Amino acid sequence: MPEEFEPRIVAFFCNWCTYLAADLAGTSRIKYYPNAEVVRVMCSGRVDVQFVLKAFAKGADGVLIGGCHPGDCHYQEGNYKALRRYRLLRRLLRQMGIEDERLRLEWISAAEGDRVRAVINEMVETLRKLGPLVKSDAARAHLLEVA
Amino acid sequence: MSSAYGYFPGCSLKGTGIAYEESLLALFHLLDLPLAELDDWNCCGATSYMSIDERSAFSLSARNLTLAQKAGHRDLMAPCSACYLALRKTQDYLQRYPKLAAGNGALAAIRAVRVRHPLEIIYSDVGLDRIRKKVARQWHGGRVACYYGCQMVRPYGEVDCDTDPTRMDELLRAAGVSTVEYPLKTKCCGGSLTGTTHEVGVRLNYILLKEAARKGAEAIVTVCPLCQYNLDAYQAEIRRSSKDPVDLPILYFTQILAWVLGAEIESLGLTRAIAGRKRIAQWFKPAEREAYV
Amino acid sequence: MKPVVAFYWCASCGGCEEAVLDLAEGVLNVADAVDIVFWPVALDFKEKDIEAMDDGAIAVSFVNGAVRTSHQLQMARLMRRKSKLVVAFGACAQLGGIPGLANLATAGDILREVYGGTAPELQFTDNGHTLTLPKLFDSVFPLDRVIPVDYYVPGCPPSPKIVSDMFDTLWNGQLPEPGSVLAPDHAMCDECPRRDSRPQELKLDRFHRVQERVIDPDRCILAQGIPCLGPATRAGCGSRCIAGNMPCTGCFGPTSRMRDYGGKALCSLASVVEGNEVAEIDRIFEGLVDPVGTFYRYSLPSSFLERKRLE
Amino acid sequence: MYSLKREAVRTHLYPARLPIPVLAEEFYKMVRQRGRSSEFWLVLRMALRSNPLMLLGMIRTGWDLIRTRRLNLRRERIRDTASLLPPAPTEVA
Amino acid sequence: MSEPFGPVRIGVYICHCGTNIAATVDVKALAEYADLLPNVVLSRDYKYMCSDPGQDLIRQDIRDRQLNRVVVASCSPHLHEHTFRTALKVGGLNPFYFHMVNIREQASWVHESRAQATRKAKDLVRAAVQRVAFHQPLERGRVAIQPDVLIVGGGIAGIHAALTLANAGKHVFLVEREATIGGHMAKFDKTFPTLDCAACILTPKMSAVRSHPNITLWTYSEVTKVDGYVGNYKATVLRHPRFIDESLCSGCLECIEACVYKQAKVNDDFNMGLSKRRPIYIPFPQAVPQVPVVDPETCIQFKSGKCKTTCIAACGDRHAINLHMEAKEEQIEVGTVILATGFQTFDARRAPYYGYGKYPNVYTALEVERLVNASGPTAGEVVLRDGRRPKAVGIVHCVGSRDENTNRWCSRVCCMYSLKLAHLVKEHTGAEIFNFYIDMRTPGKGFEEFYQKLLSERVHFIRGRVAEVTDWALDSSEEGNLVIRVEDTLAGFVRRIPVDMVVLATGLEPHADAPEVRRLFNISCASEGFFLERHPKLAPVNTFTDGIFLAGCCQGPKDIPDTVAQAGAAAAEALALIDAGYVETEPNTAHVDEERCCGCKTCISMCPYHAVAFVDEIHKSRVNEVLCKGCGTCVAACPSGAIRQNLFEDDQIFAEIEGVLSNA
Repeated sequence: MPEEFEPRIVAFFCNWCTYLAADLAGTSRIKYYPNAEVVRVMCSGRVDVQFVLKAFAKGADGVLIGGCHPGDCHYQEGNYKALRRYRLLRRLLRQMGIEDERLRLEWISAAEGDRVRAVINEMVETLRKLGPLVKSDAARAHLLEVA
Repeated sequence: MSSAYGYFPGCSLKGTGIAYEESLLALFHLLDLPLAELDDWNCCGATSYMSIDERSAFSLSARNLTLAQKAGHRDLMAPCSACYLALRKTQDYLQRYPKLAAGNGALAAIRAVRVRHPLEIIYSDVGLDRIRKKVARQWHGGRVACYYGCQMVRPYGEVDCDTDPTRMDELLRAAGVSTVEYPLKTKCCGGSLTGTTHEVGVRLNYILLKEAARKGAEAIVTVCPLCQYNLDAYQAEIRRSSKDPVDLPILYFTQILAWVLGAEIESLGLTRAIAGRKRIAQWFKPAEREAYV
Repeated sequence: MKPVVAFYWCASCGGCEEAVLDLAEGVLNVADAVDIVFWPVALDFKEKDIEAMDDGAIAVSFVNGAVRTSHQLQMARLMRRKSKLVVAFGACAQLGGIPGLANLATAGDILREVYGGTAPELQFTDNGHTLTLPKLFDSVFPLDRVIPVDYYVPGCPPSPKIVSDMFDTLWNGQLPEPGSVLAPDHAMCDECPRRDSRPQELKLDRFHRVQERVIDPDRCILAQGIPCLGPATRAGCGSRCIAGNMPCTGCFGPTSRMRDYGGKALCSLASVVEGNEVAEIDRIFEGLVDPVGTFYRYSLPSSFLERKRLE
Repeated sequence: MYSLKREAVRTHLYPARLPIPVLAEEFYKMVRQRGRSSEFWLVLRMALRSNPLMLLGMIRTGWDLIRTRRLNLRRERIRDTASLLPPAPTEVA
Repeated sequence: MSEPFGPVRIGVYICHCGTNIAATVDVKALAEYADLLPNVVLSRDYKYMCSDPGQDLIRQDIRDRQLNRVVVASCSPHLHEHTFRTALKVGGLNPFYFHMVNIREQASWVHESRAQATRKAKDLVRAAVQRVAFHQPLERGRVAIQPDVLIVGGGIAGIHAALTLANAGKHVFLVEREATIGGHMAKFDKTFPTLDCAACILTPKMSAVRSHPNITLWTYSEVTKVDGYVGNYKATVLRHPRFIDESLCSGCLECIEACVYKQAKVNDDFNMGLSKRRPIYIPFPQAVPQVPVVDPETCIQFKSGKCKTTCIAACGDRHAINLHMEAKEEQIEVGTVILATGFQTFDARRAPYYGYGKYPNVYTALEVERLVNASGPTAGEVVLRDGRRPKAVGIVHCVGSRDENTNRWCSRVCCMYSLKLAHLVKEHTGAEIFNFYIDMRTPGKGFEEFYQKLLSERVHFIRGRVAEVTDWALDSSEEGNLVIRVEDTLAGFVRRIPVDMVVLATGLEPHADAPEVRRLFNISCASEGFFLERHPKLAPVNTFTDGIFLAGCCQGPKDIPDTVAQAGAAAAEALALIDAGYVETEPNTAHVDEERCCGCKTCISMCPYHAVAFVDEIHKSRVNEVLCKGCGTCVAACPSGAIRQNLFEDDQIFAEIEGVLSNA
C-alpha cells in the first residue's frame, strides 16, 4: 500500500479511567501518534455497537474502546458489558471481512498515562501494516455506482 | 529441538579452568542432565575484545548464539561468568538495537536461545529438594565461603539476586555443607589485572582471602574459572608479602556438589588445586573409607 | 375515477405478491377501489405500456424486492418517474431482505458458485436476434438506496393487517409524514403473547439454535436461550412466528430510533449474557453460529457497513 | 565506559608499555584470527610487547600451573574462522 | 433541526492557554476554520478562555450575537467544563448548550508536529460543533447532604479533621484499624524543626477526640462496605473484638499487671518489636481509648482454655473483661467521607545491601524514634541491642526513595527527620553522627535553619548514595564495626566509614492494602499507588468521586504541618457540602421514553444501582433519576432505543463520530 497511509482511529474513552489516563499523558507531556481522536463517554458500557459500526462506515480504519480495569469500573460492571459486546461484535466483523486488529478494547486506569501512548502507538503501527479499511477507490466507488 | 543443554565451555575451561569442566561434567552426569558441547564454538570476546571493537565483539557472541540455535538448543549454558555475561549482554543489546544484528541474521537466534549459568540451572531445574534427596556422601570438610564474583550477577541479576546472591549457599547447605556469611561475595577478583597491573590484582585477592578467613571460612567456593585462578594462584605470593599465613583451598561449587552426590573423586580435578592441597586431601577422602548417609 | 396503481417486483421471492392476495376477499375491495395498470405477476402489461404513460400518471407504485440487477435499477427509476408515490413494500424493498445476505459475497463469487467457471454472456446473438441479460451488481440495495421512497411497509412478508391498514391510510386517511414506516413504532415484545414470562433479571449462559431443542410454547423464547429479536424489532406483524412457536428473526426491521438494526440488536443481546472472563464469554457466543445471519437476516444492505468488505 | 576505553586505546592515551591495552590488542588479534584465545600464548605475547621482565615474576605461577597440569600449550583455533568477521558496515540496515 | 429559539447559532472559542496550546496548535488557523463550519456564527481565539475576560467574551456574545450554543476548545473538561457552563448560565443560556473540546491534553501536549496537532484539533472542534447542535436544555437535580461524616484513619490527619468537623457541630464517625488512635505521630519523640515533643502536642488532641460529644470513635475497627453516593453513603464498619468492654473499663490497667504472664513475652509492635508486652496490653501509656486489648493469638485462655484468668479477677465487679466478645457490624449513614489512612514505611529488607535484618545494629528510623523516646522501650536511652552505647552513628538517607529499584519518588520527610534524629542521638549519646545524603531537601518553614543548626553541631554530612553497609573490616580499626561504603561525591573518592550503629531513613509508601481501600470507596490510585486527587493543584483533597476527600499521607508523602493543613482543607470541603445542604448532580441521567418502551426488561439487569425498575401496571421500565449515576449502560442495551441519556444522546454521539470523520 502507499507509504503515506495514515490510519484514522476513533477512540471511545470512559470518563473515569481511560479519559483521565489521557489527561495524565497530557500533563506528563507523553508524546504519541495523533491518529486517534477521542469521543468521551461516561462508561465503556455506554458504547453502543452502532457507534463502532458507524465509525467504520464513516471511514475509521480502527476503533479503540478504553475502559477501567475489571473490578475497577466506576459504575461497577459497565466494563464487563462492554467486554461481552466486544467479543460478539468481533466475530460479526470477521464475517464482514474486518480484521480483529481494527477493533480493540483496552483497560487503562487513570494512573496509566504511558499505557495510552503504548496502546495508541501500537495500534497505529498495526493499522499502518494492515492498510486502509476501504482497500481501493474501486471498492469505495462500487457502492456509489448505482446511487 | 534438542533436550540437551547447549554447553559453551569458553577458553578457560580448556586451560587453567579445566577442573571446572571436569567437575561440571561429572555433576551434570550425576543429575542426569544431558549436555552437548557447542560444535566449533568461538571465544566469547570477554571484556578485552569489547575494548577494541564493540560491533565485532557482539558478532562474536552472536555467532555462538546462532550455533546454539542451529543445534536446536533451548538453553545455552556458560559456566564462566565472563562468557555468561558476554553472551547475555550480546543478546540484550542485539534485541534492544536490532541494527547491531543486521547481516549475521542473529536476531532469530537471539530470541530463541536462553543464556544460562550452571548455578541457576541446578537451582531452578534440579532444585534444593532433589539435591537433598540425592546426597550420597556426608560432608566432613570445613565451613566454606561462597564467592559469586561480579559478572555472573551484575547487571542482569537473572542467575541470582544482583546485590545479595544466596543460591550457592542454599545449594551447598542442602548438600550438608555449612557456609559462612561472606560480605565480599560479589566483589571483583581483579580479573585480568593480576596479569597486567599485578600488584592491584593481587591486593584485591588478598582482601577476599583475608575476609573469608576472618569469617571463619576454611575454603572459598567459586563459580568462575578466572575467580578460581586468581584466588588460587597467588596465595604463596600473598603469604610472602603480607606475612598472613593464608592457605585456603579454592574450589568450584561443582566439585563439592559432585563429591557430595557421590562422584568419582578422580573425576573432579581436585588435584589441580594450587593452594590448600592438604585440606583438600583431608576433606575429599577416597572411596573405601567413606561413610555413606 | 379510481386511483391508478402499479405493482412491481425486483429481487424478491414473490411472497410479497402473495401478501396482497392474503387479504383474501379484501383483495376484491382493493381491486374495486383502484385501477391496476401494471402487475407483472398477475396481469399482462408490458414495460413499454408504462413508458408510454405520462410522468406521475400513477398514483401509487408498490415495489417489493431489493435492487440487484441493472434492469431492476432501470425499472425502479421508471416506476419512480411515472408515480406520485412509491411504497417500498416488504422487507427486501425496505431493508434488502433475505437476498441482501448476498452482500456477504460478490457477483463474481455467486456466478462462480452457480455456473462453475462459465459465467453467462450478457449478450447473445442468434440469426439476427440479440438477447441481453441485465448486469448482476456486486451488491444488493434497498429501494431507497437507488430512488426516493415515500413510504415503507415492513415485513417478510407484510402481514394482512399491515397491508389493509396501508390501503386505508393511502385512500382514506390523511397521508403520514413522507419517509415513515406504515407500522407501529415500538418493539414487538409489547405485543408478544409470552411477554410476561420474560424474567426481570435475564442472564443467558448459552445459546441454542431452534432445531436443537423443543421450545416451551408458554415461555419467553429468548429466556430459553434461543435468540429472539422481538425486543429490537418493530411491532405490527401480529407475532405470527411466536404463535408458530418460532423466535422473531426481525423481518419487520428497526424502530425509528435505531440506525443499524443488527448492531443494536447485537448490542442488546450481548448485554444479557453471563461471564466476565473472555474464555467463558466466547464459549457462550459459540452458540450463535452465524452472527450476520442472526442479526442482519433482513437488513444487511441497509446496515452501516452495507456489505462484506470488498478486497 | 567501553566507549571511553576504546577511545583511549585507539588514541594511545596511556603510558607507554602499559600492559592493559596491550593485552586487549593481543587478545583481539588472537581471537579475530583464531576464534579462540590460548591463555599461555596470550600472556606471553602481552609480556613480550609490554615488559618482558614481568615474565620473571610469572615463573612461579607458571610452574604451579604446569605442576597441576592446568597450562594448555596448544594454540586453539576454530574451523570456520571466516564466519568470525562481523558483517561489513554496508550490511547494517 | 427544529429549535425553540430559532436556528442554531454556535459560538466557537479557541483558547491559547498562554503558549500551552498556541505553541503547538495554530490557534488562528483553527479559529478561522471553525468560523466556516455550519451553524457557527462566530469564532474567536483568546489567550486564556478560563480567565474572567475570557468568560466575559462568551457572556457578551450570547447577548450581542444571540448565540444559543457554545463550544470552547481548551483543556480537559475535567478542569474547566464547570467554569464555562457557569459562564453560559450567567450569560442567560442554559449551561448544557455547551460542549468542551480538549485540545491541550489531547493535542498540544501530546503531539510534536504543529501541522498534525492542528489537523487533529480541527477534527475535534468540527465534531463538537456538529454535536452541540443536538444539545438540549437540562436542569440539574439536587441531592440532600446527610450531615454526618465518616473519617477513616485515626492518625494526626484523621484526628484533626474529626475535631474540626466536630467543633463545627457536625457528627463524626472516626474509624481506626489499630487499638488506639495516634498513628505514626504517636511513635515520634520530637517533631522537626521545632523539636517540640510529639506527645505533648498530639495526646491532648487524642483525648479531645475521646471526650468530644460529636465524635463516635471506633478503634480496632475497619470499614468493610460502602454503598450510595454523595450526600447519602451507607457504610458497614466491622468492629473487631478487643475482649474488653470500653463502656465498663475504667482504664486502671490492673488487668495487665494481673496477667499470668509474669514478664512480657510478645513482641511489642508499637515499639517496633524493640520491647515485649503481655497478651493483654495497652499499646502505649497515652493510648486512646485508655482500654486494654486482649490478643487471642497469645492469650493462654484462648489457646488452652486453662488460664486462671487472673485478669478477670483483677477487673473485679466492673466485669469489663469479656473473653467471649464477638466481632460486630455497625451500619452508618453519612453524607461525606474523609480518607486519612496514612502510609507504611519502606521495608528495609528490600534493600539487602544495607544489611537490615542481617546486622543487629542496623536500625530503621522508626525504631530509633522509639529508642530516643522517653516513653520508649529504653526510656530514652539510645543503646544498641547488646546494650552498648553507640560511639559513631551513620544515617543513610533515601532508603526506598528516589531509587529506580525500589520507589522512585522522594518521600519528602526523610531529610528532615534524619536531621532531627541526628540531633537527638547526638544529644543522647554524644556520638559522632554521619549523614549520607543524595541531596539535602529542606523546603519548609524553619527547615533550612534547622539544617544549618545541625551543621554547627558538627554532625558530618557526606554527599553520596551509600553503596553498602557491611561488616567486612579492611584493617583492625574497622574490626567489630559496621562499615559504610560510599562515594563521597564532593571529595571525589570512595570512603569507608566505620560506625557501630546504622540508621536507615526508610521512605514512605502506600499501604499494602491501598488498592482494596480504593475499590471500597470507588476512587483511583496514582501510579505510585497513593490515592489520586481530583486535581494536583486545584482540587488536592477532592477525589473523582463526589463527597469523598483525602487527608494526609494516603494521598502522598508529607510532613505533619502539611498533613494537618490538608486535614483542615478536607474538613472544610466536607463542611461546604454539608452547609450547602445539597449538591447539584450532573443531569447526565438516563430516562425511559415510556411511549416507546416495549417492556422487554433488558435494562433491568443492566443497572448495578437498581435505578431501573419495571412498573408492572404499565408494563414499562422506569428510571429513578436519583439512583441513576449516569453510566448509560442501559441506554446502549435498550434494544429498541427507548432509553436515552441526557448529555450523551445517540444523536449527539453519532454527530460527534461523523464530525470527527467527516473529512475522512
